[in-house]
Amino acid sequence: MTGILRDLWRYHAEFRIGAALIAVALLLSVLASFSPYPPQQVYVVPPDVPPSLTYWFGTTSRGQDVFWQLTFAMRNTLLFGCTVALISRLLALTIGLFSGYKGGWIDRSLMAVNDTFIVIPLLPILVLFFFVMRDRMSWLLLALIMASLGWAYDARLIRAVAMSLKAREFTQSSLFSGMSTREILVQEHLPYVMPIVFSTTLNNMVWSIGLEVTLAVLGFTDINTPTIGGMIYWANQHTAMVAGIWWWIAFPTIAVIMTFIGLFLLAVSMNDYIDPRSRLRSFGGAS
Amino acid sequence: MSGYFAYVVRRLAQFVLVVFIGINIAYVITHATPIDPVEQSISVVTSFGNTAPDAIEKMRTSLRELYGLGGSPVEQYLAFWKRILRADFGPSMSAFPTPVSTLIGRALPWTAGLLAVSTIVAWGLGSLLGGLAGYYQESRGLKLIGVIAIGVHPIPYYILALVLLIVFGFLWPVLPITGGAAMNLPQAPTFDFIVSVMQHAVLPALSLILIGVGSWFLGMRALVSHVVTEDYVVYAELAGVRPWRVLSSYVMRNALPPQLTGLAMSLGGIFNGAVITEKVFGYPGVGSLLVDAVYAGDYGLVLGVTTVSILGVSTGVLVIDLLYPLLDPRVKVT
Amino acid sequence: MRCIRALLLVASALMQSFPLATSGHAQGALQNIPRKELLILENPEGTVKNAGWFNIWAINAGSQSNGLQQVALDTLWYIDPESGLDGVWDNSLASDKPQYNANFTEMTAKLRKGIFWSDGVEFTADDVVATVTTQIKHPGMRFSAVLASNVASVEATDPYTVVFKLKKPNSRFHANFTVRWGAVWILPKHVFEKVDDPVRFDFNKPVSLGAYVLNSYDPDGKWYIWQLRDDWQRTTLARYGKPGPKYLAYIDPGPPDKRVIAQLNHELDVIHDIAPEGMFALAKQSKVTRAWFKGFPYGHPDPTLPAVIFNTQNELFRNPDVRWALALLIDIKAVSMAAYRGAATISAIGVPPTGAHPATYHQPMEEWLKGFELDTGKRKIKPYDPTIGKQIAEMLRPSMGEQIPSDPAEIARAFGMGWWKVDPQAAQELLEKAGFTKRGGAWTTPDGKPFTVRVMVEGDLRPVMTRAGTMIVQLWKQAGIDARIDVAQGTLPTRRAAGDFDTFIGWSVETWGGHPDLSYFLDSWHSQFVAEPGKSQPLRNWQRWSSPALDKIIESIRMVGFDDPKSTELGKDYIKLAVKEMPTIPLMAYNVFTAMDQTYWTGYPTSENPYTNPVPNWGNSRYMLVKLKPAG
Amino acid sequence: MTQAETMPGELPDDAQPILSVRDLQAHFRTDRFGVKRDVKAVDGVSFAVRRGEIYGLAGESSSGKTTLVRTIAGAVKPPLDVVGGRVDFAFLPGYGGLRRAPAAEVARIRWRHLSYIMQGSMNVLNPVRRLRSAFVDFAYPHIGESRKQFEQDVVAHLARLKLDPSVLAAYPHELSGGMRQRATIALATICRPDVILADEPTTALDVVVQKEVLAMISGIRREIGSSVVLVSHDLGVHAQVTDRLGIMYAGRLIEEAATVEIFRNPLHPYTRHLISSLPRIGDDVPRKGLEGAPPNLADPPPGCRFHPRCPLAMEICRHKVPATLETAPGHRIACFAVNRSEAA
Amino acid sequence: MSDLLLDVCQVSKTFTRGGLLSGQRIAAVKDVSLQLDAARPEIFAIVGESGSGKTTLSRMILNIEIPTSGKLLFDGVDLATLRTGADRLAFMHKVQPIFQNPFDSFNPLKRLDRYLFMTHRRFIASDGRITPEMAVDEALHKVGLSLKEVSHRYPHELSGGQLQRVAIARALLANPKLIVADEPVSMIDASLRISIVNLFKTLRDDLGISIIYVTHDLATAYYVSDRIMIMQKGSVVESGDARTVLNAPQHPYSRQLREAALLPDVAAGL
Repeated sequence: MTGILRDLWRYHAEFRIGAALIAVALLLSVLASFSPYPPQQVYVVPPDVPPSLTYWFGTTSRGQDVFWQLTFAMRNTLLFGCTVALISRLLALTIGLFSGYKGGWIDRSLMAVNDTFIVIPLLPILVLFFFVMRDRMSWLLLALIMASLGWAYDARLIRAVAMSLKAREFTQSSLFSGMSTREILVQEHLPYVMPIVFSTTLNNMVWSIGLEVTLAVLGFTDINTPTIGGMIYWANQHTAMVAGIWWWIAFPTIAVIMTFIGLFLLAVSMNDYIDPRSRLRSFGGAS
Repeated sequence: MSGYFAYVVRRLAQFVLVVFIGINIAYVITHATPIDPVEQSISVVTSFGNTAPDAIEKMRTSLRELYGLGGSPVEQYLAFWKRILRADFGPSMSAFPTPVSTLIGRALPWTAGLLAVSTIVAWGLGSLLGGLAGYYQESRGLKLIGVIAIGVHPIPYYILALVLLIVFGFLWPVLPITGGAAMNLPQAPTFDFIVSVMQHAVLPALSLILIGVGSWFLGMRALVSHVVTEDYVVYAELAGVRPWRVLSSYVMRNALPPQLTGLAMSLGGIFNGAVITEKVFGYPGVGSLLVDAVYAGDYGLVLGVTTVSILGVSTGVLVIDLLYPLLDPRVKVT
Repeated sequence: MRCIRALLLVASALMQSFPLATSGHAQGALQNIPRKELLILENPEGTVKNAGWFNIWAINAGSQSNGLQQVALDTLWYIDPESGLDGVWDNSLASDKPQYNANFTEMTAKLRKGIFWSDGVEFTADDVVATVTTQIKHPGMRFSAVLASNVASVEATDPYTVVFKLKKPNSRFHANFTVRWGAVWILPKHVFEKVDDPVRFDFNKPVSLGAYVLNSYDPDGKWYIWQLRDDWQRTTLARYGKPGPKYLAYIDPGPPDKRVIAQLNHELDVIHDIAPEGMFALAKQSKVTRAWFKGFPYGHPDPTLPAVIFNTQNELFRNPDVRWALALLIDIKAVSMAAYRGAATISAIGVPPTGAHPATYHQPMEEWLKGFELDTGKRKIKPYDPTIGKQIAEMLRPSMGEQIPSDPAEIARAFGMGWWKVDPQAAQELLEKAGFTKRGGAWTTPDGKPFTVRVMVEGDLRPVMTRAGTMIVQLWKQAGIDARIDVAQGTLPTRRAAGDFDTFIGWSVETWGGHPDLSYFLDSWHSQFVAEPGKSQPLRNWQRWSSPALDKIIESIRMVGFDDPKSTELGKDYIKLAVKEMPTIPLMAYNVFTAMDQTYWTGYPTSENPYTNPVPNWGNSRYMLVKLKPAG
Repeated sequence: MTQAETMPGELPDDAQPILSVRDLQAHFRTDRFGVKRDVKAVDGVSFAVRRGEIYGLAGESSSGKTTLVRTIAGAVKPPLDVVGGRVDFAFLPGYGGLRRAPAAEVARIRWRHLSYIMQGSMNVLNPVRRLRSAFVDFAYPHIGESRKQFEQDVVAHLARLKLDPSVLAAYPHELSGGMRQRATIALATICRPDVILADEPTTALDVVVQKEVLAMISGIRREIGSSVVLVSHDLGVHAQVTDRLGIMYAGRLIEEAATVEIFRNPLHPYTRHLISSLPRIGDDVPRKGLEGAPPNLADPPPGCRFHPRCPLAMEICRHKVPATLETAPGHRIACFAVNRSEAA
Repeated sequence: MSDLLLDVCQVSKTFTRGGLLSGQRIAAVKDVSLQLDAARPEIFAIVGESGSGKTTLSRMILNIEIPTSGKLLFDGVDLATLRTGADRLAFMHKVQPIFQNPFDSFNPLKRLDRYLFMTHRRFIASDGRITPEMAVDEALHKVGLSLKEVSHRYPHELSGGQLQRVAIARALLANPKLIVADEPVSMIDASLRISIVNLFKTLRDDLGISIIYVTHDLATAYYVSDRIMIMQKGSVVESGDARTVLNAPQHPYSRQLREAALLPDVAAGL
């Protein structure tokens, strides 16, 4: 693994830039643990101070240091995005691979569930959930709900690949080597769907973080846990945009964009490495 | 053809099943909300004047009766389905006695119009640029467009919309920033009204397109970069088929079906509304109707909007599934 | 530099060629309506779901703030939250004050002559009678319950006299026909008598009794335009002269940022309310924007009193010592800063510091407050600090400078007078007295559980209170209480009624503002209305507080007349009781940042000329219209 | 290359060859994460094709025959790179290959003079368009007449190849493998090109169909007079239709002669083995397989690339590359064991 | 009857295309029977063109497809009665497949030896006397390879012939009684093809394994098989002793096939 990373770092400019951007994002998140201010406390610094040497990213109208708020926000938002992505990827993988490999009535019933999840409109469901859960609606719960709503389409993509893999001869070889279904799915088929998993992870994170921001702006999230959406919520509450407190909005936005460009570049370069097509092509040579 | 007919029948059955399950999920969740429509109504009414406490209990009883909240949960559920099957969503509680369908019918054309246009434009633009970027992988200009598309894509939509609004509504005030059309214009198919609607749609549509283009761009680029390695593309290039022809009829045409599936689903999704767009640009539509309805505990309206949107997406998926054999002649209906 | 010039050139070229900009009226302007004859006001309800519904007598079906009740409907009396055009009391459709019999079981209202509906039918006592009887007949109508529980019979003894016979003595029955915000609006008998089911009748297009009629409206609920009646002189408003604006537009201007932009673009004359920062931004960027106060703190103090409202049926908050301890942990200066950036008008007592109240209650009670003693169990303390209003002013002076008044009376009017000193020591003693213990910096309740207090706020819908709640949580946390914010956006009305909260930030005190009578809210605080735990509590006693002493005060008030000075004295008794018992912790007035653009219109109500409340969705806002003059 | 090597296409009875390939070298070059690979897929191949003949190229997988024909066809895209040598067509003199010719020239000769039948008839046709459009896209620009006339030409051409015109309205997947391959051949011959490069045109076809397709190729040569370069790993195919046959091994041409000569008198040990190991119906003689595996072309053995598997290998074979020499008229071989004189 | 290794009893397989109401039914295999004797190992060739049903038949023998009608008995056990995973494992222990495309018989992303060790672990109870390495090496030696050549190698590092040998070695590790080989040499280079075919003979003669050899190539079928069965469109048109059938085909279709086969001798006749 380290060898792969080293190779990527050495020979892939995209990987270098992506890794650097993600490193910044991660660094910000890690710095949250060193914040001199608890994340939820207000009026700990003078409000509305523009970026300066004392307050690098300025301060908010709530008397919070934008930099330190951003560290918490990045940590929580990344954690949120990753949790959603991880859980929904696991669901999509399990259901997609299993459904595609097994076929028959298992496939049909799983896909009926899948189709239902595809057509259920998200926003009303999430908003209603917010009301059902009330103040127990933590970001973790939100992440779980979004994960359980965000796997369906990708599971279909994975299923399609799994169906074609099922027809490959090596699947039969594995079967006749005595492998169990689980072993075949995990050890034989998984590597082939990893590119899909990779590229959909990115989309899924853009989606989940975007939705979190949307919900936050509408006030349907736990506003006490600082997230990127939460920062924008509070900035919005204080009409930061027209009040000229641009730094309250600009830095979180830049952080989000930076993170996603970073993730995108990483995904592209990793995909190049992980994609069986390009891997096999490089093995190939003359035909 | 009879095989296709059977496929249609099977697909329709699946459609009905999916819609049925979807509406039931929505029903259960809607009815699980702790918001009491009667209490919300009373709160609205009484906050505008001095109402004696003893009168409120009376009001509660009569409202409960008026809103049809009596009966056991099973009876309510059955009544709900009876109504739905007659395509009747009942009266809205927060706008009693106006029927839910009237409220939705009023908001839907705005949302659907704006979203349909911006979705199609974003799709077309994203697919075209993505296709070019996938085909001319070395082009610097297209690479730059790619970076921009990827960079704009994750900007929180609210921020992007607000920035557009400040730029075109304040710093350089050339575009209207609120509403679906100018005030005081009757909603009639007059020239003035149509021009005004278009003017008012520019900023919301622009914001939606800017945000939307990125994912179509990425999707199409990925698809095309796979298609260009296919033998038929290589062969056509080798045979000296004109480049634009290769790009359009060979590369793009083959990458199109999955993109069209996405488009169909997005178009089905336009009935979801765009809450933030509606909020920021004051654009009329279903999204804010829905949020208001949730606040008011107006189950009837929430379920109405949700049902329309479930139907929208399922229909989008259904239509594309039924059309897929035409888009991709290889697809066998099995 | 050349680069910038080139950019500008390109930009201007674009501007020329931009087809959408050429029509010139891209923004705001209305067709056929000259801007200088039009006043544009914010409808704070936002988008009206059911725009074509004008039957305000049906529950909740249409808009409440679209101009209908503000300029097109009328009722018997108005009480102004400020000083009024001609005193606080205004006889509108009535020609005189209400007359009660000795035991308050009958009320007679004399009506004005020569008032006409906009369709030319004369307004008579029959309309008033129809208003009452129609609603009593249909329980689904808005004022049905109120009228049904009070009115035994109503009759028009002559076309201009209505006599109400009441089911039980009620010295405040006229309040139902008296507008502060709203009241029982008079419906047109000649329209409603032709309607089969008044609950399902949309009253579109509305027949108007006020000075304006509906010109047009947006079926999508974004705007309503009203037009001055040609026969405006046949309406009650004519007594004060011709209203200035020929047209009124009530619009949905969108989120706060956009309201600011719209006013800076002079497309929104009156902003209903905006976040303090938005107000500051407007004040900074626009020379023509005016608020209630010329400078800081700008906002108009509403006659409502945001407070920390305890659920006194909750075991933890049953004990006044606990409530007092929590009050003594609040630093009102920090709360004022957090909620309003200092632009709050604080109040230590259970009456909002606005309208007539400072003179009636706050100033006279100052001495009593200074002398008020609290027994912490170990010692007696005097918790009141009369200088806190001044301290807030001084705290703001370095950054705000000139804007902060220096005259003590001005300061008291703008920032309030005194409040409770922060006294963690006394709070600790009080909590210990109540059986709480502090272990390792964290408080535990008498039965050994962590002392958890959830503070319910309404989130986005009341941002200022959400901020106040956040600050209070922070202050309590610092004192070792496990305080948590509980955002109940949307669910607050339901939970408030059900008593499903520990504490919340909101108001259970709401007054006439211009009139010292407290029965507006106080009558509903009688223990007869307190619901059992778990049952719905009718407004306004959200704290579900019952006290025999209070019941006695309320019963006494019921037996004295509305304008009787005894009622004020009884009000003071209530205040003293509330200070001792602390059922809610009063914080400040609900300051509304109404921003008024003077580009097209001048003569708005302000603190210098407080003839009415500027908040544009109040029924009283119609008095503003006769004072408005075209600018320049 | 030694100077003693005979250049192809200088046979006395032959006019100017339509296609001559000289010392062509085409490598796959990849650089992935710093791992450089240089696969010498075609390593110094020379041969010539006369007008109207069917020239066969035989060899196993990875012997470079497909790369060779792709290079001739000008389908050179990274990672494939032409390292040296030239390809000359009679109708495109002076450039030494499509790669070096100006785009306009290439566009002129493609399909008009040179057409190519790519390997894998399953995938060479656009799956979402009807065959008619393939004819229009590929050939119409070269023919320059009215669409109606063109349509008639196509129908006539199909008729000549015994294909029903209804295939024009079909999608590729609607045709059987044999039909699809015939349609592809029709597509490649519609402009009556001088040279047709056909890469494994019968692979994956059933034996009966295969025979028909081969007959069709012979027929085209007869009727149109095109030269055909036919690549196949199946010696049976070559036996059936080719006039001359070149045998490739590990990127090199090791033997070339008239097809009949190769089958009657194979000289190179590899060719000899190939011919002798073919099972025949009615022949029960046990056959022996060849030991070892084809070399890895990224790191080929020095000297003669066949030497690790060669029963006749000598010391010289291990370090010296044998030249391709004409041992008998029209019979060229690269082997020290055969060309004893060279080894000496 | 119990001494039959394999008893294919009038099996048919129909695939349905289309749907509920009017599916198009395609009969891939029609009423085919064949028997292999347990006592006398043999190579049994099934010959036919694409679409003849030979692959479907072989898949049914491997229990990958379930016949629409008819019965398959292996060692007296009806394949339809295999329900549990253990049953299936026991079946695979006796019947093993070889596939057409050696480059796809093993996951291109995985090392080859894992399949060998996996097969050994799953089918052969380790008796401790020989290590898995020894067992795998032994199996590889039977096909002319050694563990040294295979261990830690990826499929792309070996030639098609070598891969097919590894595939055979893998099958041998289960100690099967029957190997079903579907077009095992059609994608193998001519120079290597004959040695694979020769290997089948060795397996039959030395290890007593029966082999079902599915092919379209009459020449190798003639060369290697004992009995032959020619299929066309799902039905058997001719079967019997390989030499008899191929030297003098009776059925017109068999004759057509025989004539279409491209034999190098034809060239000599040009």
